[in-house]
Amino acid sequence: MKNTRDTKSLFELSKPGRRATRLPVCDVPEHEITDLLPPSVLAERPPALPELSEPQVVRHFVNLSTQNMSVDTHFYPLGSCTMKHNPKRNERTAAMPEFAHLHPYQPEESLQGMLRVLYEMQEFLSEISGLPACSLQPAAGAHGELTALWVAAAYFRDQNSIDQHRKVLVPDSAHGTNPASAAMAGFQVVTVKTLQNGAVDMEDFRSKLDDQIAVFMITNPNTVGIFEPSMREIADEVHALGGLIYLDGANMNAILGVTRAGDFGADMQHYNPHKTFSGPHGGGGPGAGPICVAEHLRPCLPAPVVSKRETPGGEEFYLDFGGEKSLGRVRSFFGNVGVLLRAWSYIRTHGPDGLRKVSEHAVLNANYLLSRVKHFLPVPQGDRCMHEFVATVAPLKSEKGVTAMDLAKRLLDYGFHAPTVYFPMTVKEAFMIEPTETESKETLDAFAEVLFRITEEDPELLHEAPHSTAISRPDEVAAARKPVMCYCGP
Amino acid sequence: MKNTRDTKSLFELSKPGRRATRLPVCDVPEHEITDLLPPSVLAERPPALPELSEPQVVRHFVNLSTQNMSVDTHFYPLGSCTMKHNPKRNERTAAMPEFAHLHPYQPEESLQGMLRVLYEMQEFLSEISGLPACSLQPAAGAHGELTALWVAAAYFRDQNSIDQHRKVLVPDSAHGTNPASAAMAGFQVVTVKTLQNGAVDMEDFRSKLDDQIAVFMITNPNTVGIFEPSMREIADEVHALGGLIYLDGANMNAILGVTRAGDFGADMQHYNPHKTFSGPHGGGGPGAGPICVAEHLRPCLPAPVVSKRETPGGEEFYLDFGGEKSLGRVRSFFGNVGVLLRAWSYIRTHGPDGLRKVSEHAVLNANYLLSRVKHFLPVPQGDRCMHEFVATVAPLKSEKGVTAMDLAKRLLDYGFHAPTVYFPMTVKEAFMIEPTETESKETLDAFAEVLFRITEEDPELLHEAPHSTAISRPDEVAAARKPVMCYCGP
Amino acid sequence: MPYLYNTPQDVQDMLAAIGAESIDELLDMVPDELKLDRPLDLPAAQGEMELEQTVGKLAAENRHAGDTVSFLGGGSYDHFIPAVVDAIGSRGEFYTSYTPYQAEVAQGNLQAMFEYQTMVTRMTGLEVSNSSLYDGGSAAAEAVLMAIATTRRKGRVVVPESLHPEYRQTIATYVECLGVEVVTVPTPTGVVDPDELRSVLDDQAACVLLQHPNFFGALEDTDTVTAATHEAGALLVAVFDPISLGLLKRPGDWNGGAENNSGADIAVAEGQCLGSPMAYGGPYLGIMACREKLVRRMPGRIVGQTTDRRGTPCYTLTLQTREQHIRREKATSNVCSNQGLFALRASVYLSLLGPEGLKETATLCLQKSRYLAERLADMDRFDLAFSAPTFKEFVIRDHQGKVDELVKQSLAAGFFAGVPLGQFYPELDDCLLVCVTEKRTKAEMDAFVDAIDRMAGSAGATGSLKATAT
Amino acid sequence: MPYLYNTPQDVQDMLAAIGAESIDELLDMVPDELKLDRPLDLPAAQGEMELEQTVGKLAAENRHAGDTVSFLGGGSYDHFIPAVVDAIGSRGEFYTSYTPYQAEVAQGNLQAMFEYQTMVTRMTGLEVSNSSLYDGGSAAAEAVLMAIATTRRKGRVVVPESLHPEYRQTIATYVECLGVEVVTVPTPTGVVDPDELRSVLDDQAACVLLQHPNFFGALEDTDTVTAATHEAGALLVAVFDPISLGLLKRPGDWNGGAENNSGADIAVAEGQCLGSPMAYGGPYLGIMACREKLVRRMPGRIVGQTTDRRGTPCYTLTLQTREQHIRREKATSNVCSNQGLFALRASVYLSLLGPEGLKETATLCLQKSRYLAERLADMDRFDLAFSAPTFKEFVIRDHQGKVDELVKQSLAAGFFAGVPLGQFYPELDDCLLVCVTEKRTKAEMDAFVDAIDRMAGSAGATGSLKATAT
Ligand SMILES: Cc1ncc(COP(=O)(O)O)c(C=O)c1O
Ligand SMILES: Cc1ncc(COP(=O)(O)O)c(C=O)c1O
Repeated sequence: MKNTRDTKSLFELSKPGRRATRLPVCDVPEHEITDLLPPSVLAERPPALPELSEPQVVRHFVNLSTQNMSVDTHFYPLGSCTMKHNPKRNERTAAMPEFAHLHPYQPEESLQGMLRVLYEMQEFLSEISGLPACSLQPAAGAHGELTALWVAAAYFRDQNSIDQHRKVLVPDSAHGTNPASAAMAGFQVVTVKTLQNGAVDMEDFRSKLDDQIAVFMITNPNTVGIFEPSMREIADEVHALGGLIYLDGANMNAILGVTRAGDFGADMQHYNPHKTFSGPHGGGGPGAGPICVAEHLRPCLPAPVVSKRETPGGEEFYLDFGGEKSLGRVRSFFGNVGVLLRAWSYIRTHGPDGLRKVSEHAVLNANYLLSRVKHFLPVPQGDRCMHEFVATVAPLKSEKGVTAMDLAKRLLDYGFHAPTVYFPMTVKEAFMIEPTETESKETLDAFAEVLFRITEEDPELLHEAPHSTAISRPDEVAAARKPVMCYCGP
Repeated sequence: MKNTRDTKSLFELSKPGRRATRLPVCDVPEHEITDLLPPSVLAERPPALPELSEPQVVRHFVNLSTQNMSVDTHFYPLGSCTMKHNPKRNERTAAMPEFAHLHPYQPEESLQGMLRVLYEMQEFLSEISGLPACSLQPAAGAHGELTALWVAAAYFRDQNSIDQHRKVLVPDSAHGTNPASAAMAGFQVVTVKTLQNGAVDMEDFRSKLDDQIAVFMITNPNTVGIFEPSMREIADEVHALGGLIYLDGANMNAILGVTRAGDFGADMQHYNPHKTFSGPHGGGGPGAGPICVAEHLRPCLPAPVVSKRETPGGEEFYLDFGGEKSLGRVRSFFGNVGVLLRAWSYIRTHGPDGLRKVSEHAVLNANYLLSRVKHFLPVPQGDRCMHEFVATVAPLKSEKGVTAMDLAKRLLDYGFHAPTVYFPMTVKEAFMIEPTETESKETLDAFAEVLFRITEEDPELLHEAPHSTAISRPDEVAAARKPVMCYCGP
Repeated sequence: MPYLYNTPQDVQDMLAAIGAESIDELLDMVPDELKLDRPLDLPAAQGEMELEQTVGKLAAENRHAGDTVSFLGGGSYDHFIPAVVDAIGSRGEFYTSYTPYQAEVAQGNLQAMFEYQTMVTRMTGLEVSNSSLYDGGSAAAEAVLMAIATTRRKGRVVVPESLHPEYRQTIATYVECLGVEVVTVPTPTGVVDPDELRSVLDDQAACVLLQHPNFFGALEDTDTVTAATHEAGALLVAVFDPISLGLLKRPGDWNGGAENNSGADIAVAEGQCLGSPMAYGGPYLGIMACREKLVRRMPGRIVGQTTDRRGTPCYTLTLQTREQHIRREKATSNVCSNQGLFALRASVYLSLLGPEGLKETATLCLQKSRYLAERLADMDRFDLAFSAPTFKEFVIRDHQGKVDELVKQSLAAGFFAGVPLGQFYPELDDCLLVCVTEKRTKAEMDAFVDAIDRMAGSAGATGSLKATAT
Repeated sequence: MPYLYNTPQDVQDMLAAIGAESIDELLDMVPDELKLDRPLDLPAAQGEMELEQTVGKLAAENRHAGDTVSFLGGGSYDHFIPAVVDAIGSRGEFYTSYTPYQAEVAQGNLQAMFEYQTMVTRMTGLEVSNSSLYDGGSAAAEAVLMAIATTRRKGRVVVPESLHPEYRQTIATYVECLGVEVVTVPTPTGVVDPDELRSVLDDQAACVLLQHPNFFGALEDTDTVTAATHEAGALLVAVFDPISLGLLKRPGDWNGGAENNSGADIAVAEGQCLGSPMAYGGPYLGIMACREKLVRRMPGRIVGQTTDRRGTPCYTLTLQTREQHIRREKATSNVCSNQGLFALRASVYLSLLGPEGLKETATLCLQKSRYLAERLADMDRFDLAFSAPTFKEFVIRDHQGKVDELVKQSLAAGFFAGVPLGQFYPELDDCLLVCVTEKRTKAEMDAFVDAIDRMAGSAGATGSLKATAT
């Protein structure tokens, strides 16, 4: 049922004179444009956008959409990305005009419902993390990391020790955003080794820890899906040297209501509400990256945060622009409110027991799948995991030349999205599987069976997989060597 | 990217104990149910509905949806069905809570916006048809036919001539709903022959016309897409005998603002707003079937209609339940208001010029496609048409054994929905093509080229077409012989 | 025009290919003397933004169940609609497709319909369901036609007054031209008196319609009525509330059901309550199920399971020889377009609720409506009009006889009080039909009672006795 | 829990397969002493229906551009959003997919991004666009980092006061830890004085940011500023309003553009105006385009066209070696999740508008805002604060200095009057930034003027002169 005609590029579909939009005639007395604006700023003609009719636009994009796999359509065990169900009720809430059509500069009295939601969200996130101060401003996980590192910088600056605390320690299994954020925040990045099972190599850690430590960025559960066994020691030793612990909260889906960053020694963390709290990924965003920090870091948070004051009539919410120590602003306007609203709706849907159940079942599903997969793909970290695990395709590669990429591509033929591959870099031919709690045992069984079948298939078949998709194995080398980044026709 | 696991039947996907819905605890003092209801009426257990989780329901239905062709995704030249673009702005309007959440028994003062839209809709339809009285009540085209015939019956009853006017004349090329409606309304159905070009065979017509005539049901433009050449004569001769002319308005897309039922002699007509006025078809409905009638038939219309009265403060809309002569009610509540709202939005979007343009381009597109198709598939009606035309596959069938069904099925492989086949029954191996105005020349060219290519393909290939779809040629005989009409498992 | 593609250049090229000078020339197939010689007299076109502003103004003239606490029922209900229903119902592949004539490219719709049919059979306890009719009222009328055709009894059909008045009116319209009489059985107690019913049943009665819970919200004596109907050789047409089946016996199980050679023969319902908006009365969903032996008399489309040429299981429209496009004037009905999208919505809704969700919903309706009934009946001003047990609706009698005022004042206070019954039953012009769904909260009901309390004259009059009693 | 699948039986079976006694045992990977020994202190769970009621109450505490006539701008705009944008943006296949790492099953997203990139290059007149950044403010900051890396000038970046204050604050945050100074050029006339600018440019200035139309709605002398910037060897970062490009020269064409070896080097914008709701400030869309030679310094994902192993043209992420997941601390930026869905919405929006629609939208903004500017300036109470020509926003000065009261009283009368500038510019605390988009009607503007007229004290005071002049 493929329709390749309407998925031609918009520019090929364009025809001069087609229109989809009709604007009203101007209802105010009109001036000549050249009377209003100097000729030097005026364009000769508007930009060469495509010229289309409404049905054409609809058919084009609807057909494009069906060329994607998505959580709504397929099992999507993309490790580290927590591709869980995106509840439709959250979409309905976010689309309400009373939220969707609020201007960021409306008077606060006209925004009390919105501000209340955001205030509650700050409280929820603080409670879940055990870190009492919260900023909702960051626009994504990486932005949250960066913001937290700026908080750290502001803190050390305030302590007059910024020149001493220059190093950010990052495990080699960490997500690429961690070192990138640290570098952007002006710190020196020091990589710490991890062991086979994903745990921090304490020897290497101690060899790199000194009084220049600013922040240790830890992912816990880490990217192979185990809970860091030396968490407490790491925190204590970093704290002893005046450093801070930052938790990359991308894996919060494993520990909601089970343990809290603040309780295991972290001073700061970000959340990925578009993972843990079911925000849709949008084909690459938007997300949000709210952070929570310990009390002593509160003054350094970016401004504004939402505060509450008692009034004769009850209570009133307002934007609090913080004091001297605030690091300032990390973006325009308040934050990715639409994403936060969905997360708020998710947390309200679950309540305390429900959130814990989410993590319990995320962990149960991952362990169950691990128990099936380990029989044909080794899982170096061992028999247990939290919300995800990392298998290795390395033996298969040396035996039959089949790579993690081959398996990933072949899975697509069977109607499964691929796991994350080649991450973390510490596991060879890494195959990182995160089933999430919103999948059934039946699906996990089917996935394990297909994956096993694939490992038995002819390597030649796998090298050329996928076979059932419209395209297969784009030439990325050519794409990067001579990049074509926009449509070059008329 | 097919996902066949989640499109298993809901009953196979069900598992005892799964829940997608959580209802609130009861906030009023509860009674024992057996204290409230006699045990004799109580079921032992609720019906055996499937037990599913929310993500499962979403994935099931989203995947099912992608197994349909639709206007949003494909060219859909299904003759007689006017598969034009369904504007998204109409959907937005109909979904507004101020319309979607109105109860039919609300006090009229709380419904003035709604009633105003419906009043305007009555006026619009009357103006477009040239027939001054309108009922919005019927639920679909066929229901409109039936209602109009009841109007006729009520009229003849009022004239005390119901026992005389027993016959309804229907051309053999008419849609099946016409004779079926006439029979349901208690009339005797008399079939009138049509000529090769689709026009009424005037000789046959005259041979069947007598003073028992109640109604002549005419489709104009007719189902082969030509404007009835003897329209005026037919109307005059029927009127002369005291009969009424009914226009099946399914083909209004050809004549908006060009000619009007009331002006060419019809006394009654229905509309298919889900065709002409862009209401989506919903996979088989809902539609609506509003009717317009001449002034002398107004008192017979079903009740209620919307009327307007002047008030000191302006004007006020109210439901008018008609008088003695009204035929009564043809359904519960007011009508398929959601469909009418979309049609209202469509008419307001177009205005008088726009509606005429719709018909102009519908006719242009059909004639253009006719000019291309006639070179390889004969079009018995000749070189010109209104909004659609009917080709015949008969020569191809006698030459190569290729049927209209074969061509239809093969088109699916090329990403086109099939035209209507085997209707009207007056054309052998009929292939009825209605492109509508919301398609491009490029699409029409591609369709004509593919259709031509198919006529040249190996007949064997065609007999087994389609080849690219998940299923091909369901066994309808087996389905009817031993019908399986529901899932039989647990 | 936003939906047209043809550019001026296209038009020229196309006309050239056709061999016509102009579009007007193409329209010359319409005789000149029949052409409209002026533009249509309609308001000028509005672009999307303008139209949205126009619509916004009209919308603002309406009050609705989202901004007014609603106790309105009577066949259209303010049940909760989960967001998933809207998400699925707004998939273009569902709502912009046609009736599944080409099964290969309509398996999505066909399977969804098949699943719908299955759920309807499971809810009704009958063997066959079609894939929808227009609405509850016309479904009831079609059931009557089916019964007449099946029994070949053209004398009369029997409808109790406790059947929805608009359904009765619709049935009257459908049978009038066929010369069939509609006999109305009075229900002064709010439910059918089986003896009264028996007195009008004879061998010319094609069927009895029984709504349960009935229009007054009350529960009928389904077993006795079913038995009496079958004794007379007539068919029993059940009119049910799908939500009530979370608690109540299925129509197919009435009077012992199939095992007892009894139960409803045909069951029809208004399916709006299953995930569709009230939308001022339509489009809704006509549900119809029947015994297997009646299937060839059934109106409407039916989806069947079969296999394709490669043996793959699949779905297709079946038993089409019942239908108008094959059988023309001999068809079981003229219905063509049905309510596919709303059957889909009902499927999604029921999939989300499941058996337990349906039961909980029904239970909440029952408990909450009972609460409000008790609170209102406690007031001096009101009494319950009938004593039969009720499900989610009940009738109160206003001793002051000021139902219209009550409705008006309630509206001013933010409530849709209910449906005044005088419009349908002159003898009940002091009565109001009040409905409470699972959406209503105790706080809303208490506020409603308080609001009535504050209305001028709500106290006093007939009430002194009760006032002392409480 | 509505989103979980595992039944009690499932749990048992799965634990058996794992070889664990209980789920708690699985959680024992977390050391006991770190476990939370109490339930989280959060409000109890709410089912969908209850939650919708809760949300409804919160929603009712907000006023919004749908119920209040809005003249708010300053970087977030109430432009019209066609229904098609919502229809496409709510397709599950778009919004529930991840970043297109598996190109074979993400061609829909990849192609949409490629088309987006193409439209951005065509709008800006620059050769390369990425596939989005977070928002306008952080995009501006990322452009600054790019400029610093490209020019290797770590001394300073130059921002005029007419650049959005929140963008300036964001830039300050981004560069603070890098030891780069932010030099702010005052703009007392509402636009940049090129001489003033030249006075701060030297060989340590990495870039100049120029917003046009600027934060005050005024048009800058783009050619001169661009020339001055390039003379100093710095990069020119344009901050543009995408809607304005229906009329205004593209940033890449400033000062003669590429042919003159000039024009903006990098252009960034807030893309919210292109079909995304204001949503109290986010999520929005950071647009960024640059000259081809800068592409390897560009942050964010880029989609490229290539062919697959069978030679079929297709799309894939490209130049990934700039990115954090490959280059880690050496990456051009840390950005990972971007704003894909909003880039998609922008594409749909621009596809619907086309060149003429964009031009008409821009023209309506221009004409209507000029109308309101004139009407307000005609009042005794106000004058225009600046004389430079404006596009869709303008600044009025309240001679009474009662801006906060004006805003408050306007709200009571049903208007969002504008953005008080005192919060950003203490010296402009008697000024209000007023925005008029194509959505505003003459009737609304006249009503606004009337409402102000009726406010206590709007007449009199400074106004007598003007009053006689009219
Ligand atoms: C472990 C980890 N940290 C950080 C991030 C960055 O989050 P975002 O994409 O929201 O910037 C991710 C996202 O993939 C991640 O998996
Ligand atoms: C010519 C004609 N008449 C009547 C109808 C019946 O309309 P509906 O399906 O709305 O009942 C149709 C629909 O297919 C038709 O094509």
